[in-house]
Amino acid sequence: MTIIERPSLTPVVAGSGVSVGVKPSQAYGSLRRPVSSTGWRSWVFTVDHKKLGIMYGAVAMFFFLVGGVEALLIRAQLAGPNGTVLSAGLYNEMFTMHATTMVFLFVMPMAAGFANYLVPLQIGARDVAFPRMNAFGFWCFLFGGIFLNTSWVLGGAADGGWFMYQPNANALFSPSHGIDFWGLGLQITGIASLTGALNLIVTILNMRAPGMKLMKMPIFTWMILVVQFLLVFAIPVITVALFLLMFQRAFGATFFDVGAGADPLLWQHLFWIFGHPEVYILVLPSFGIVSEVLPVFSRKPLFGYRFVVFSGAAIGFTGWGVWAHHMFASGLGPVSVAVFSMSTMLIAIPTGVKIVNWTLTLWGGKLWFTTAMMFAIGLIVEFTIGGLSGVTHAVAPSDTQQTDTYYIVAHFHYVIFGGAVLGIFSGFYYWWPKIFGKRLSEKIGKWNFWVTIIGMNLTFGPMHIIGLQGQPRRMMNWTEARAGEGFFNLGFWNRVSSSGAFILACGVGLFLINVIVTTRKAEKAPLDPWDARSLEWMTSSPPKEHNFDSIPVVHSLDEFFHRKYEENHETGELTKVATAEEVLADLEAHADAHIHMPSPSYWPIVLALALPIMGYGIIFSRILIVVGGLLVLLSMFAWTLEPSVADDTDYDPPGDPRADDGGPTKELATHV
Amino acid sequence: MKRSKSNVPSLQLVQHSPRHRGWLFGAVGLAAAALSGCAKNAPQDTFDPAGSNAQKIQDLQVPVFVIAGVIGVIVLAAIGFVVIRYRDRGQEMPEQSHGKPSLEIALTILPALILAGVGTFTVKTIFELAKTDDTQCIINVTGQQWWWEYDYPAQDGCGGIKAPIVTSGQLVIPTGQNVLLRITSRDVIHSYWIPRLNGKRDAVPGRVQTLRLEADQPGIYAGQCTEFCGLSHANMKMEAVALYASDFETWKANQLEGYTAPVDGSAAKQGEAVFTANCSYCHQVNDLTTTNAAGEKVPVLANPDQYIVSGAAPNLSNLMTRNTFAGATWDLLTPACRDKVWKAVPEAFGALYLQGVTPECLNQVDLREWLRNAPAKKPMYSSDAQKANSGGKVRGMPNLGLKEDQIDLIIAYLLERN
Amino acid sequence: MSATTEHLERAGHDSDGHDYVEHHPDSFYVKIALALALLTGLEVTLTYVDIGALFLPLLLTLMVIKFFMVVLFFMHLKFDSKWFSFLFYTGLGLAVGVYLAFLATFRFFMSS
Amino acid sequence: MSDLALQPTQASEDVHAAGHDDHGSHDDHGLVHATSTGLSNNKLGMWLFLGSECLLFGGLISTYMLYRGRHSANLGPDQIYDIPFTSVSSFVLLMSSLTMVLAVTSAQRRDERRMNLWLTITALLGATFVGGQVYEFTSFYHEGLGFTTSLFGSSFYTLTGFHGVHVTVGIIMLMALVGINKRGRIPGDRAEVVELVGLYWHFVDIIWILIFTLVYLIPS
Ligand code: HEA
Ligand code: HEA
Ligand code: HEC
Ligand code: CUA
Ligand SMILES: [Cu+2]
Repeated sequence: MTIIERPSLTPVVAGSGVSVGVKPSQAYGSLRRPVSSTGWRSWVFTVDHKKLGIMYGAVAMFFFLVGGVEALLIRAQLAGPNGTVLSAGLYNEMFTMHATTMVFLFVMPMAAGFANYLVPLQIGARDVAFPRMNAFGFWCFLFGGIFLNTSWVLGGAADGGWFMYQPNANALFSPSHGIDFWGLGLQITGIASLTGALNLIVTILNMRAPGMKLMKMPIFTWMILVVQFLLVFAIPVITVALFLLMFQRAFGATFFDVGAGADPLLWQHLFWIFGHPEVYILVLPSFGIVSEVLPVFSRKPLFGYRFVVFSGAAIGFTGWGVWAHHMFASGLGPVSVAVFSMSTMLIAIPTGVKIVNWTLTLWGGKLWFTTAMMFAIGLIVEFTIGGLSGVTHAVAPSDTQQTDTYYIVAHFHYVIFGGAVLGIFSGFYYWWPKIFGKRLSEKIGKWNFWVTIIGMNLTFGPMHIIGLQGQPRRMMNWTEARAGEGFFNLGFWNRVSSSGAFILACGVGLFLINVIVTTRKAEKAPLDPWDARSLEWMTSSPPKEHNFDSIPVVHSLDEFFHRKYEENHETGELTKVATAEEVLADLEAHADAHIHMPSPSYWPIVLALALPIMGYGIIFSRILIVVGGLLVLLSMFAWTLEPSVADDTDYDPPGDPRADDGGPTKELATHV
Repeated sequence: MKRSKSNVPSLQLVQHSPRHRGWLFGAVGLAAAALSGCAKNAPQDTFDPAGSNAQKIQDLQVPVFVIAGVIGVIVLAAIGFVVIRYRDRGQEMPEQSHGKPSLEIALTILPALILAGVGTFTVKTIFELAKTDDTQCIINVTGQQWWWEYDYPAQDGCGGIKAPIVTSGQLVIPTGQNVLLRITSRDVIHSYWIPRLNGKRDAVPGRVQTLRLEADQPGIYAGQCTEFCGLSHANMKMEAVALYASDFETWKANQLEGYTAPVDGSAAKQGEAVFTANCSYCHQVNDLTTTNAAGEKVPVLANPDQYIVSGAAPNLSNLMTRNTFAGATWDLLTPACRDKVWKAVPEAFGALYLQGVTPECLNQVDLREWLRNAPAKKPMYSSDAQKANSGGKVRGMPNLGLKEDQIDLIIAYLLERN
Repeated sequence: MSATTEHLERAGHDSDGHDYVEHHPDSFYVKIALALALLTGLEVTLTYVDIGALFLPLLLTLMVIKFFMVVLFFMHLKFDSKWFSFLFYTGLGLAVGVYLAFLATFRFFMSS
Repeated sequence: MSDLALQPTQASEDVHAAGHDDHGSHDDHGLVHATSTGLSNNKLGMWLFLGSECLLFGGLISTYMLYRGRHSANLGPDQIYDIPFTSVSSFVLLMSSLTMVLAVTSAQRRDERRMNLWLTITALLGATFVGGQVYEFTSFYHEGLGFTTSLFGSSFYTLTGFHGVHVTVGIIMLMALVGINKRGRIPGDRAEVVELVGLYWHFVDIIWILIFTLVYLIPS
């Protein structure tokens, strides 16, 4: 039997620093700790990585729709010549916020959601290393996202394009508060990314199940690890840039003021030093997802696991040396251009390794075309198209023809939508039964897949033509005068693209319908619906609060699979030796007696709430800065003094301090 | 293993997948293959070089696109093959093989080799395009929200220029000469791009950057500002006009011709007064004079610095020698007249262009709209509320509240600026 | 990579709580501090005497030495787990590499 | 800010036989961190954070480097810096690293009194440094170099200001440690908490080592 213990009234000596007999609840006066495990409180104050993961996912999905509606408005404007759906100013706000929303409020947090939910399960841990910090990260993301979007009603959203080139983003050239909101909002979501990344790295390095060497880690966890390293090192760079931006706009500094002698290229470098690693931050989690999905549905291990891990790390590393390929036309001089051109080509090599390995994973397999599998194969195909156009940009002279045209827009939507987003959908279908205990309908799923694939190719495919025919991006309209005639007529392809976008919206809509239908009626999914291979399937669906009754000891990559199947080493023949249920029953039979789970807390959400308050303060009123600042101090103080596990007196009625065995519990907490 | 067959979803749709996506790549490939010539393509076609610089890019990018296309087709074919060949037909569980390092390494080295080849030619082209030592003509190009100014400094190049020429919207160059643009900006970053003549170069305030153009044949080459520069980024176009050397001489001479005052009593003469009163504090018309309170003739000098954030407005001395206005976004020519110029054969082009805008050919509709209320036609920051943020200065041309009869007079006046 | 991770993994175990708890007497730290003080003094002195072209390299060398003395001894990185070194030096190395390249694109090292 | 017993329990011998992470405290009170690396979460997180901070300060230092020459004729680095003064305050900060180490070793020896003493001294030295900086800023300001005066001014104040804020945060942490420790409330392993604050403090110090040389001593 497993007991989730409540902590004892008299904390056991847990390190000499903890004094005996201090009741943690005293630390913050009469405020009682939120401990309920049901109702809204159980979500708002939760520190459970699974709940946070779900909340990340739900909020990110919401922002996907917001960004999608913005995209639809853009496409509606461009459907015909001299579009009048949006005014010039609104159009500029639209594509700026579309990109910002999609990148920072959809793909990144969605990946954070997957990582949050799955990484502890995949490595056989009970939560992340710093659960409250995890909650704090989520609230920063949510409040940052809301803060950013309130700019729409508080004088206009940011209108400088998502890379916010200076000096066009100066207060002189963009007088509304939009860009202030943008800078501060990204600063807040940046905190979410940074704390999330620190947390996950420590979790992955430190909390693996016994036996799980790094090279036995599931590949998704590996890719997440690489991404978190990219975040840890890239976020500070954008932080610097955003601070300079804020000092310039709010406090009169002159970092990008050419009149004062500034060099506008400073911003571009800082932005892209962050920005290029950022694009791999967007896509690597999805690479991880399909690297899980493809083997499962090919019924073969991932081909060349080591190479895939290595190439992921290599992509991450090389990604730091290529940023100036976004600046080939900016006048870097031929030497810099040549260097960055070459380094950019280099990155195609490790990425190619991934494509090759996925293809070879399928090769010789026994392919089961579930929706998850189809999205994963879709990713290979679509991403390759986008990657290859990326290589044509890497050739600097030809990029000077392509840069800032729709050909670039085609490139990055193929790698982002065809890479990151298709991967995310694959992950939805694959892990839905794990997370919600129900399988998404495969029937609607197939429709979802095909409509999405057709829609995306119709939307973004023509952009290759539009771009190579010379239509620049970020144009609030196009004119017949420069549209050409015949097969390459820009008008025709713009219409195709716009129609495609609405088909794509139907594709996304089908997913939403699928979710609703499934939630309403689908029956419970079997324990192991896909005959999966990794640890997260070795527990109930959805998993219990503490994930595993007993932490499995890992002997091999694909641990779960090897517990179900035995391989004859001579013939290579597989025999099934256990069902998933049997494996699980075995684990449950050895359930750990004492499991401590961290308790919910007020402080993460309070601390996160203080940040947008300070943000509004910087924009509108200095008093709010003070209010926010005090709130920060208060909640940090309370946080520091709050033990990670609630005291018994926090419960109502106070529980029995001692667990059933009466002995002292092993208190493993360190709280800083 | 015994999986119940009902677990396996239907496979019918999947088999078509690679074919379906194949068309797309085909389309991209086609775009690449439609190299030059095809006059129907959009005027900013990036695969349609009309001069040596763009040709260098073309020579590089065509093979690159072909290589990329071939690799794409190979990957798609492989996926297609695998998807059909290895779909679950109830075969045995596959061998649990973990990979094959030799194959991996081979498939890593292969792309590396391809890219090494591409890289070599790339670097070579980069340096070739950066060459400036055989320049024959220098033009200063300045971007500003939301139009381009061209300033031909006095020089021996360009067939000899004695006094500076200032114009806007249309860049006029001699064919066959290596023209060096020295590009900068007065406000935010813009980017100069005439696709058929060369790639882009950003106009960065505080920096002067160079870009070379050379056009083999006379004609108009369309271009567009490609760095996002605010409200009217989409309306910041430009055109390069290439003329035979002899025609270019005529053009230069015309630009440098002194001011011809309108005939006394004509509508144009009245227009001159309206212009002097309403326009000339921003727009320069060279050698325009006025009579001051003391009865002396004094030159009218524009002082745009004081009224416009970016500090300049187009020089209107020779407005009617250009075919377009306001960032080359609207035509000064009626559609019929415009067509004639654009579609002229190279030999006939120069003469047609040099005619400029005759009264019959003037596109009154757009020009009038412009004069009536410029910001309504072209989004600009010119309203009072927007001016408040920039110390009362405008960005773009403000609404001057002219009456219709004033507009008539101004148009009569402007028509003589040729 | 695999080699590196294995290495790190082993390194982590080797240093498990034991060999990095290398105790130094307080006098050890005092000596380090003294050395740091001397180096700082030297740095300041250097700015007052003219030693020509050697000045910049010398000053930078002293800076680097001081930097690593604090990192290795005060922060104990020399005696601690290789994991810490890995994490910190990755950040440091990236920062140095990226920002030097960044400055190079501005032709920072060509002027003066 | 770490938590709990989330780590997998010690189950297999071959994995990490020795998971003790007692940072030099000699009695084994059964506080087993069964982490995969055998290292504490907090310390791992702190080093990672410091690695991340390298890119933050790198960006600020580079910005300063780029802009240090952009100022009006008589208000540049060469005119405005007071090297002897800054040398002294740099020295103070450097020495605070020593007192910090001594606080850490005291904590590891469980010498509460000394630990508190050294922590207090460290905080005081830090405060002296920050005070010096405030003085420096005001005198520069009076000489005419404001935050918005020139690019040199903006980037100088931004860089040193960021560093100053880091020191200030460090001082607050030190004071809090002393305060909380007096009331016996440091949660978790106290020696480790002190060590973590120490790491942060030393990091702030090494950044100043860079700033002192790159910004103050090298003429522009
Ligand atoms: C998920 C995000 C993502 C990913 C993964 C990539 C991947 C790549 N990108 Fe992309 N990129 C963006 C997102 C992304 N990009 C965005 C958002 C922008 C625009 C930003 C803006 O301006 O708003 C951009 C812009 C951009 C530019 C600047 C264009 C411009 O503005 O002028 C360049 C230039 O070099 C470039 C190159 C590349 C390259 C070489 C890759 C490579 O990693 C691709 C590698 C993959 C392959 C090559 C395919 C598979 C490989 C094989 C099958 C092996 C064999 C191949 C060969 C031998 C060639 N990208
Ligand atoms: C993660 C990144 C991401 C994603 C997923 C997308 C997705 C899409 N993008 Fe975006 N895009 C960018 C990142 C992204 N984009 C970036 C970085 C830029 C550059 C911006 C800049 O220049 O600054 C850009 C720019 C950009 C442009 C160019 C604008 C310009 O240069 O002027 C266009 C134009 O077509 C476009 C279109 C689309 C479309 C049609 C989608 C579609 O895939 C969207 C599909 C989703 C939906 C359609 C949502 C579904 C909605 C419903 C089902 C509605 C029902 C719901 C309710 C009623 C509540 N994008
Ligand atoms: C406050 C300054 C200002 C005043 C006054 C002004 N203009 Fe303008 N004008 C501009 C600016 C700036 C532009 C460029 C706008 C653009 O293309 O984005 C311009 C563009 C033009 C153009 C197009 C020129 C070209 O080469 O593209 C014409 C024609 C013109 N103005 C005519 C007039 C006339 C006639 C008047 C007076 C009745 C006038 N302007 C008054 C600022 C001014
Ligand atoms: Cu000028 Cu865009
Ligand atoms: Cu990039």
